[in-house]
Amino acid sequence: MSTTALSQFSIPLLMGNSLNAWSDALAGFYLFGLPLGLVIIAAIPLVFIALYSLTYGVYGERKISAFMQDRLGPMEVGKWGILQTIADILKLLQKEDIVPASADKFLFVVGPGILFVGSFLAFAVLPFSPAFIGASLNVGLFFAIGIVAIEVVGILAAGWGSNNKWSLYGAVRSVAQIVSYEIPAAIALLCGAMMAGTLDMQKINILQSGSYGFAHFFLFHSPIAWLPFLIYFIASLAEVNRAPFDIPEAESELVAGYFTEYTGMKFAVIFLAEYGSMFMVSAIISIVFLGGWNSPLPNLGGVALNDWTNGPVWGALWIISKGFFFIFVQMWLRWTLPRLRVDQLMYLCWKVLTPFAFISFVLTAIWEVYRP
Amino acid sequence: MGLLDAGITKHNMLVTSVDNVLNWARLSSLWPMGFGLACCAIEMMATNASNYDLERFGIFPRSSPRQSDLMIVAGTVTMKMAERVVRLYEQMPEPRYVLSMGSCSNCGGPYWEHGYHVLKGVDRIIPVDVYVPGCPPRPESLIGGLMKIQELIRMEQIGISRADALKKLAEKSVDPRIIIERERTVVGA
Amino acid sequence: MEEGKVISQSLQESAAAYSIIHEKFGSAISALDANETMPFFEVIDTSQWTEIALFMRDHPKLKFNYMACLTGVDYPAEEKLGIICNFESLALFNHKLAVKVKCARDGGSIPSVACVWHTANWHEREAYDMFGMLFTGHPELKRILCPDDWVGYPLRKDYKVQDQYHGIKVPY
Amino acid sequence: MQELDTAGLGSVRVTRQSDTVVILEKDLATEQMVLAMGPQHPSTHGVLKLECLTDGEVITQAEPYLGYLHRCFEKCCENVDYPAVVPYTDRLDYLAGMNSEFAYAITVEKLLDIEIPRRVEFIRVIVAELNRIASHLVAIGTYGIDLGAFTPFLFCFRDREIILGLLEWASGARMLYNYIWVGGLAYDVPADFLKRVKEFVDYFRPKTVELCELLTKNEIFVKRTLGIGIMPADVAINYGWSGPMLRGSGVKWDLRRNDPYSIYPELDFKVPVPDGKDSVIGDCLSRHLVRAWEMDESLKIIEQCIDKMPSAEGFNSRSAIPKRIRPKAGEVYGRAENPRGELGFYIESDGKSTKPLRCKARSSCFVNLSAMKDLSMGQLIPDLVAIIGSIDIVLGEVDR
Amino acid sequence: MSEYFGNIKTGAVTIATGMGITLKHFFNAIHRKGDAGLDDVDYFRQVDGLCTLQYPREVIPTPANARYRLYNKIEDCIGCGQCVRACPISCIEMETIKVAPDDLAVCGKTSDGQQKKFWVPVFDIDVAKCMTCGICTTVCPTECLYHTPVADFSEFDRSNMLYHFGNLTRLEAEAKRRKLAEIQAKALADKEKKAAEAKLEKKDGE
Repeated sequence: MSTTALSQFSIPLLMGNSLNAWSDALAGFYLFGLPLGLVIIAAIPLVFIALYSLTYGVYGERKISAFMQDRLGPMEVGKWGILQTIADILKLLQKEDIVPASADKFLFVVGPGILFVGSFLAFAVLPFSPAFIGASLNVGLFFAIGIVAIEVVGILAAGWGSNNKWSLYGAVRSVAQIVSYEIPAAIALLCGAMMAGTLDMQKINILQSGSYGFAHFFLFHSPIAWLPFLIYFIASLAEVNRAPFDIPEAESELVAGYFTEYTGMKFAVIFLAEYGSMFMVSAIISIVFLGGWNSPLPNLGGVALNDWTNGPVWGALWIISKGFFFIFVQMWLRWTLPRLRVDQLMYLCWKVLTPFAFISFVLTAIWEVYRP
Repeated sequence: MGLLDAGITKHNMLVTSVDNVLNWARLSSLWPMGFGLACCAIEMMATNASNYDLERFGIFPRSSPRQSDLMIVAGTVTMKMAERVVRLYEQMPEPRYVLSMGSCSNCGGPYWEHGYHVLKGVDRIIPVDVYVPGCPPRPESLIGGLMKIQELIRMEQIGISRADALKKLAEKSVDPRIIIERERTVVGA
Repeated sequence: MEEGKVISQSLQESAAAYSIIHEKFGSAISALDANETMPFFEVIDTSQWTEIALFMRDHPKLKFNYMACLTGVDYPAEEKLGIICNFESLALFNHKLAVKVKCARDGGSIPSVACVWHTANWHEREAYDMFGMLFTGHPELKRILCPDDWVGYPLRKDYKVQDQYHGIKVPY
Repeated sequence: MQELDTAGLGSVRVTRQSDTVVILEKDLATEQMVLAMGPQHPSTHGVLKLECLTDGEVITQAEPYLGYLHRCFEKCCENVDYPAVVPYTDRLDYLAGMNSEFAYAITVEKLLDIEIPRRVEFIRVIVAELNRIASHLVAIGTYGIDLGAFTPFLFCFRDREIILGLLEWASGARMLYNYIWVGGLAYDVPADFLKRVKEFVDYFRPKTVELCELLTKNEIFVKRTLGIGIMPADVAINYGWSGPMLRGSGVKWDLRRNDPYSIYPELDFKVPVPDGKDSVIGDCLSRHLVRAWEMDESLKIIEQCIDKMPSAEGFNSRSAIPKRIRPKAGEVYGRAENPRGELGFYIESDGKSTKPLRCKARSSCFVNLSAMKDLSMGQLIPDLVAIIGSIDIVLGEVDR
Repeated sequence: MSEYFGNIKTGAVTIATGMGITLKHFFNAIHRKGDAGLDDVDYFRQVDGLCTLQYPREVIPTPANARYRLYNKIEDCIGCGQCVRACPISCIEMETIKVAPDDLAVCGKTSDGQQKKFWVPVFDIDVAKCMTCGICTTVCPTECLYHTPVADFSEFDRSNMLYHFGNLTRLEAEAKRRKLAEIQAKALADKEKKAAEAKLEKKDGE
């Protein structure tokens, strides 16, 4: 498989339907005996996300928030401020990189790295199209849930290493929050896994495809599927520290939370990780409940909308736009709502989301067993 | 700017154009520290708010000095506060800029004569790049002052000091008001 | 009080309130200065000030439960410092009274009424900060507006501002 | 009021019910940490410093440190003429310059015993009430920021900008007006001013409803403020609270009604106090609601003033201003209802000089803030932020 | 239990209301409010939408009586010094020289026809200090001192904010001063001479 890699490279574009064709082809691509394809597989989502983070994430957030607040948002840096984020990153690169004298040097430096790795590792198992997945694990969903927990280590390292009281508060709050919200989030995703009967992300997607488009999505699969969907969405907000659960970086309380002391590039990395994980949870929710790369359009008799809008390239488009939609909802929430208090956050997690997650778990199980 | 200062004295094309790009990045994303002291802070907030919207220029306030490039000293600095201002300034990463907003921080303002507890000008403790007069300055004047800082950054180069940049700017002296007037007439016509 | 002069309703009420205090404390307080702008009396026996204050607050017909203001004043001519307190009975009665308490300019002290009205706590600290009179019995008498190591009492009429504060030049 | 010493109890969250302190939560005492909040902190509304002793997230004790904006107002007053004090009073409570000027003007007028033209009174009330709305908008907006909602703040500032525009049109400055002079006004209002103010009132009414729905009614906002920082009425009076703070504790006390000045007795407006239905009386939400209701009342007052306004014919806004202000020897304590409470001026004149012998500003924020230590004890850090926000301090007035 | 579900319900409803409001604003962003000033009749009839003005290009007109930069029309200044006395913060510095009788025509008149009797070699306004209270402008008898609506005049150097409005250069001032001194000396001499003469006459008369 190795010698003919180049020729294989172009085929998947045409052959389309065979699962993971691109990524398998890439994985088999060796140059001078080096597994270059694996590197590319790892890099493509990262590059894509980095681009997205730059152009859509920050810029979009600024613009969306501005429009919601009757403002214009970035205007002067490039046409309509389109280069704003690039300027920000370039500037952050130039800034002096301060490591506070009293900080724990090792933890301080390593924290943002762990954070970044934690949030981007999950991209490996996200199926971006029927023909592309970084690592087609049979426990993909489990991996995605599990790997997010690494972020906690990064946040704790950053907050503790800063040797700043606000950072410490932010870190401790964040750890408590993320660890707690893992539970309802995991249970809610488990409902999805139960409906699918597999943890393989790609298979979860395939199970949701069909000629009726959105009607095959797990969200409409059972009468109570909206409940785990909602629970996971709320829990995912907390997991990525978005409002109204942004208490770890609550500006009015903790200055800037666990990254109060970070400057320059380290700060940019934290920022990037934050926007990266935002997309990650949005992608997971759209894969598990909204069909991932499946087209939501149904075949209407002779007008085979669903067939026309499915395929590797369309798939990538669908999953990205679904992800972006959820990011938009996250921003929308952020610029509307006040922030919860620490104990209310825990109340919401343990006394509202977790019981409801269990209920939805049981109901889904019953539904799956006695499905009419 | 540390190491490079000593080595580079003559500027070739490459350095200059790199400079331009880097300067463009810096001037396009000036993050000020949300550092309100007194009356002027309210005008600063008004400038950040919808009607004037500093975010148009990529300026949006950060509450941590570590992530900010610009300190807007908005309001009266008192003796008790002076040391904190210095400390906050020192916490900011290089390259950093200071904009003194309003009469009080320019020179003590209305309190210069009898205000025993008022610091008579924030430039006594930290270097100030631009002074914005007014009591309090209108949001327009604050934006004008920020644009002056941007002009200053545009003039900076690796290897030359900020004072030299100022001199260079003085040679090239362009009155922002003239630009504003010109732009306005263009838009009007 | 001058006879025959038309006095306002509020002043009459204040005078009535004063007479109750006068009955109790007699010579410890001066006569009422019944002017229209701010009727006041002075506490002559300063040591009784806290008792007068408690009496004013708790007497069922006075109920001066609200201390509006406490002002420190410097009287260089009399070589005295003083405080002026404005009281009223919030939502209960309609009388208002001001009380003046004076003490010596150097090292003088006035009994604190911070335990009677919480308002007095910070106001007395402020008066101490600005004028330098002591308030005996105050829970934590320290400077409030100026830094702790500030020299002098700024609102005294003969105040000269210090030249340097922590290495920063103070005057213009 | 029951005093509570939390020193030996460890990490205790408390709240107050009428007169007693109730322990909400009790935790094991751990190592205490000193947390210096401010003077540069996003939620201290300026340069207040709070030195908190914390046990985890619970604050055992918080001690406010002020003076970071002590601008020597009283010293300046003693060195300038009576009319020249007016610009300094603007800078006391810089969010409500008109109200501060109003308080100072009526105080000196009381000392001078002069009669003010009726139109002047009406214009004064209009501009003061406009400024009250502007000030409450800032209070409500920044309170939203304190609790994490950014958008209401910008909506508030958007509408405030219109008020500033109106006041600038009348007085020539956006924030620090020097408009209400002792004995009159700097200028009469512009020709179309009243018409535009009326239009503003019509424009603003729906905006308050929107603001209410976006922020005040929001469940998260309610949960963050309900039952937090409760202050019983009698303690509040003893602390000398005034304004929306005192009314938030259920005391119907408004100087515009209870110690009437200017033309307020002729106007019909309510003094809103919480009824305990939407909020616990005396908590942060009550104070917030009082501010929100007061904006509606101010709108009413403005409308009435415009209707009753005497004509501008033969009117000179400076006609009653004395050529040289030199009051007879005496003392006066005058006050007015500021957006933040009672702003009083104690002025002493020696009868000879054109400068006041002593001019003391009794600022509402200074007094309101003095209860901070009491309020913050046994609260969580986020609640502390909510409490500071609900006090709505302006450091310029606290430190003077 | 009903409270528990009630809470969840009110939470969901109020959050949905709030989101509805922000979404309404989001879609309203296709409109932009104009840049009319408050003295414009249509001010409150502008559409609801983005209210940002892009400052250097779009500006809300400042009202005519707006007080920003202090300016002295020195041609009209009679050097009375009222402003200097009135300024609460003494940010105006002024120096006057009496005009010699033969210079009165040179010195000229103010625009309302008042004869100027003083040269004003130094009229410095420190706009860095100025608090734009407008007290100085109200006392000015010739209305030559006024605040202009120009607000945007920031400087890199604070010394540039000391505005000089004097109508004489330093050398000219020196000359005028010398001239005045001469005249005064002459007048004094004349006076003395006259006094001496008077004395002499008196003596003579005796």
